[in-house]
Amino acid sequence: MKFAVIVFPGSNCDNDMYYAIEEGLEEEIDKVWYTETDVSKYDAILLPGGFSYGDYLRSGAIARFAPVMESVIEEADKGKPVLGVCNGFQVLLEARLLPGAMQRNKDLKFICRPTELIVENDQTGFTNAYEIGESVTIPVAHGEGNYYCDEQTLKELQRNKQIVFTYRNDINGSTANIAGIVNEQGNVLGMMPHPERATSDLLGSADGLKLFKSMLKHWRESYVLTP
Amino acid sequence: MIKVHVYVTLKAGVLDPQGSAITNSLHTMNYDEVQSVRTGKFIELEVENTKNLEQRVEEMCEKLLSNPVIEDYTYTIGEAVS
Amino acid sequence: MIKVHVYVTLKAGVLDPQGSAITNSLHTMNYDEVQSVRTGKFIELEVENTKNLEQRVEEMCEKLLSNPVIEDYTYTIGEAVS
Amino acid sequence: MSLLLEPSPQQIKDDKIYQEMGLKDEEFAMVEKILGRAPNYTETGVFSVMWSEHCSYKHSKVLLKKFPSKGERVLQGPGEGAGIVDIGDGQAVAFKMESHNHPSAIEPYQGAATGVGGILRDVFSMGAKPIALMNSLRFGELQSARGRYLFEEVVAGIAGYGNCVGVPTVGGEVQFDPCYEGNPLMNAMCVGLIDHKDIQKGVAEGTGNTVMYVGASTGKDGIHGATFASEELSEESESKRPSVQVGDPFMEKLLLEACLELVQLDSLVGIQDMGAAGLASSSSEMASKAGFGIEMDLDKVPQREKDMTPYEMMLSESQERMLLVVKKGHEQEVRNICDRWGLYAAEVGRVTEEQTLRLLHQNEVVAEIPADALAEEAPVYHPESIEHAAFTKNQQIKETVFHIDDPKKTLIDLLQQPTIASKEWIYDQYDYMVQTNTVVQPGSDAAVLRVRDKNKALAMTTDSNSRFIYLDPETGGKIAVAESARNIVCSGGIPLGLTDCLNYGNPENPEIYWQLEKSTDGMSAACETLETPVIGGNVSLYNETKAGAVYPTPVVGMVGLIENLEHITTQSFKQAGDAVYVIGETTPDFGGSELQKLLEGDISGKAPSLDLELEKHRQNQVLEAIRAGLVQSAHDLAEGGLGVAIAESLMDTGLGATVTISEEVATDLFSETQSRFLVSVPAHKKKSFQKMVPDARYLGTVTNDSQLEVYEQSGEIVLQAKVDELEDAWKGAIPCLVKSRD
Ligand SMILES: Nc1ncnc2c1ncn2[C@@H]1O[C@H](COP(=O)(O)OP(=O)(O)O)[C@@H](O)[C@H]1O
Ligand SMILES: [Mg+2]
Repeated sequence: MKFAVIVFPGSNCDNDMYYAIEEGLEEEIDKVWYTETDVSKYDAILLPGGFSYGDYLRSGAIARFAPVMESVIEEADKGKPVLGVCNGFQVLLEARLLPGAMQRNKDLKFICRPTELIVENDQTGFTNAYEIGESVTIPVAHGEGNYYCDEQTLKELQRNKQIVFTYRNDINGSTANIAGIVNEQGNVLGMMPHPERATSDLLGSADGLKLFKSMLKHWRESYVLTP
Repeated sequence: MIKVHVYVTLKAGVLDPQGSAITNSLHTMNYDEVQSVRTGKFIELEVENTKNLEQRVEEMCEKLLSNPVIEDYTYTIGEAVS
Repeated sequence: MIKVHVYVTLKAGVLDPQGSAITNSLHTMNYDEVQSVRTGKFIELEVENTKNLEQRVEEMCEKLLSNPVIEDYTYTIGEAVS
Repeated sequence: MSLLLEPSPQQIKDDKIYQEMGLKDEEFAMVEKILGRAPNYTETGVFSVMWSEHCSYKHSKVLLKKFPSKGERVLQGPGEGAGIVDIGDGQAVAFKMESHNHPSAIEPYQGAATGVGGILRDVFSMGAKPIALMNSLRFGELQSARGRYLFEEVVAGIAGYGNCVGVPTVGGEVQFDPCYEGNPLMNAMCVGLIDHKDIQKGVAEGTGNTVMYVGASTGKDGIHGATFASEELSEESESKRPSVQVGDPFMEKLLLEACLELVQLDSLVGIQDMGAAGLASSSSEMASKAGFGIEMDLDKVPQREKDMTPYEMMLSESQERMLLVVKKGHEQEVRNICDRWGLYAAEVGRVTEEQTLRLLHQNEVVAEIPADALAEEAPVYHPESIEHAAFTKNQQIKETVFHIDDPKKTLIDLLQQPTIASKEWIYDQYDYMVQTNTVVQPGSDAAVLRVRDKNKALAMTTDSNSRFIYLDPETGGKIAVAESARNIVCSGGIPLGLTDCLNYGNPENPEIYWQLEKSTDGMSAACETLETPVIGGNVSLYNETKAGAVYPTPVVGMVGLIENLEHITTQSFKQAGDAVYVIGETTPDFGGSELQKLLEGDISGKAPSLDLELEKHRQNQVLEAIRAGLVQSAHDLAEGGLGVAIAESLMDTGLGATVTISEEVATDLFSETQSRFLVSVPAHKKKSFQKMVPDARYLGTVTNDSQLEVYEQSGEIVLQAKVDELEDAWKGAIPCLVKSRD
């Protein structure tokens, strides 16, 4: 399986994502510069965490207009898996690939800590290696992870089982404790916690690796096995 | 050169954690007359006078300067200066 | 209730990295007419009508709403409503 | 046109305008002698900043020379952006600490943020990739609104900058004391990883080579207010008001990435960041170090504001800028890399044979100064030194022995002292995990980062107990170094070397100078014995307000090498049934202790004594036991003594402990005797451990009932507490102080 991790100016978890795939998952991955205009040759696209364009104006707002995003949006529309973590999630929201918006954490402070998440949906191409209701430890590190959507959107998210991860405890004020959501088609996942930081026990948790394993399994099932 | 002022505010109904924090601080500082505070952005642009200035400013607001999911915007276009 | 609008801007000469980032972004989006962008804050207060309103608003701006080391502020006091 | 408003050389001399820029009469005379004429306004400004304490170390140079700075592993000692120490496999670690006290007192968020930015550039300008940030902070006791504001904003500024750049902030230390109320300290440290072959220097050599400027444009930031002849320029003074330096971490991130690519170019001759005294210091130092000169055309310097004068450009401390020297003809290689990162690279000058810093502006020579005169020939002072009255007095005070009625309450009170309390409120705001190498997160004695693809790790810590240094500068200086080494050793590391930041009051006051002298003596002695060379550092003097000087606060930043990932050890107890030992005897040492501060409201008396040979011996024992795989957890005994150390080892573990102490409850539990360690050992390894560390004293065992129980030899219970209760007190203290309002 061939992954792309997009590098925007100011991305700073691109290397971590790279290592998670190369060393953790042992699959192929390229760093793709934000000026590239074609990402169609990849099997999955990863938008990493960090502070693209300094997070100026609103996090993700400027990156959303980077040249590479047109192709990312096109591939997402075609159904290719796209994972946005932290700043990557914020970019997906700004690009309207996912509903809702991010606000500053309710305490107005950046928070960095290992966090307990609940897997709310284990039927997605990102979570098939987890079990529904499973509790996993994956760290967060964000200043603007307070997910907002209006009531109607929340109902839709619930109805379509688009809520994939929730925080066990309210850490940032997010609507319905939402930590990660997929789009209706299920191929675009945005999440604030960092699975790429939880890929070995030496770092405190390996619970994040299962997410990448899920992506691999899903890809093998949907593309490799079907002739 | 024309000065354009853009005001970006949170939509009604969207919680404003920063606004609440300021309200609380003002209350502890004994400014009890303050009922509520909402925070927003104030963006000053210096723009060359072009055709369709208004339309272009509106576009910039829609596309980049505000996020319509949670924000509203207004703007004023100033007099041309030097 | 009276609406007070406070505009907080960076003092002249103080670096505004956010403004530069917005300018660059607008340029890549082909809004070349934009010469420069400065960012600031827009704060709306709802205040009960008290004596010395103006003086008290000024104090709040000095003490909390702006950082006098790097920021300036202006404000407008609206008509009393409801 | 603003040039016209600048005073003439004659006016500068006659009206002593140089004094407002900080030059003394005799220093001005030296300048005249060096130039053979009176300096003009720009030249006077350049001399004044280069000869300031911050750049020239004129009051501390003599003392810094005493520090041992050599060692087998030292690849780069003091003198460059950062010192460098070999860690094997062709790799090395570069690190440095620097103060940003004054800017943080004026504008805490930006002051702290730009402090972090500056220290990062010191490290990546050496060619090293920054892998970790640390800090050391001092504030008042959070009793005033201003004090809390400073604390909150400094922490937010460190977080705001470091998090954005993507370098983890993995630890630090913070003390609260009334002496820092008006003058907080903010020291930042950066650690970088580098391959030997990539080590760069800040040199400008090779006649005709090109001087290039990369990064943010130059504004009027940070030009010192006092250096303006404001009266004469009153009509312009408003627009010339010096503005606070504002950091742009996004620009820093781009600059960092670009520099790490630039240092791979064969055509790069030298690189140095524009830190304090900006363009003036980077250009003159690079030229002086190489034995060449630089001619710079200031019209080519990227400028943020219109009509900037040469004086302003040379003295500006705008952030996120680098000066490069590139082989002539290879400028395009630099431009290509910079373009890719969206940075502008300007050719601003060239290297000259003649060892002069020559500045051109609008086709005129506006300054011509021998480069060495600025960087090397600054005056050196040997200030007068008089024993500090506080020391004299405190040496005479008889030891107090405290008696405690309710040990549990005392323990809880101590755990709530802000200096001891959990620092989670702080490090929760720092991204300490980015780059995914952080193996031991903040909260233990030292932070530990793995070295990717190698079976080794780096341990790092910052330490200083300024109360001891105030009571007894020499002993306190030794303790600061020893405590750092202890923290490294407890993590399983071999101390490699240290960087320091010397924060003191006004050195022209003989008593302050004495503190500086004695404490650096103590530090030097400890460095000799513990084999930790000083590979760099920074001096911050004049930390005073009307209320007086801060405690003498030399902060030590130490890095250690953990040679095998299996040696990584933390302070937390691991498993019920493990045996708990304390290594080192305990005597009643309460001078400067937390217990004394708690019970008497202030500190007095003698600092605990320190025997360096014994210290070294014990550190070796602990390290040996860890490396032999006998130790589950190790923690040094510091503030609050054994009682606090045991409590800390229990936090967040869900475990408990049952221990037995002697009849001297206050001493045994809360004395701050030096050179002691708390370790836990698996039950089946007790014998081997006792053989290896015969002077370890068995205290009891780790239990799984989440209770701390302390007994006397007689079997009588001294203290019984739920760990939850201790944890709540310890974790709640700082959030509670921050929230409290007048
Ligand atoms: N300013 C700070 N920034 C980050 N971490 C901090 C800070 N202050 C303290 N810490 C962390 O809290 C823990 C306890 O610090 P401290 O009490 O100074 O330990 P010690 O006495 O063992 O040096 C350490 O892991 C340290 O890194
Ligand atoms: Mg310690």
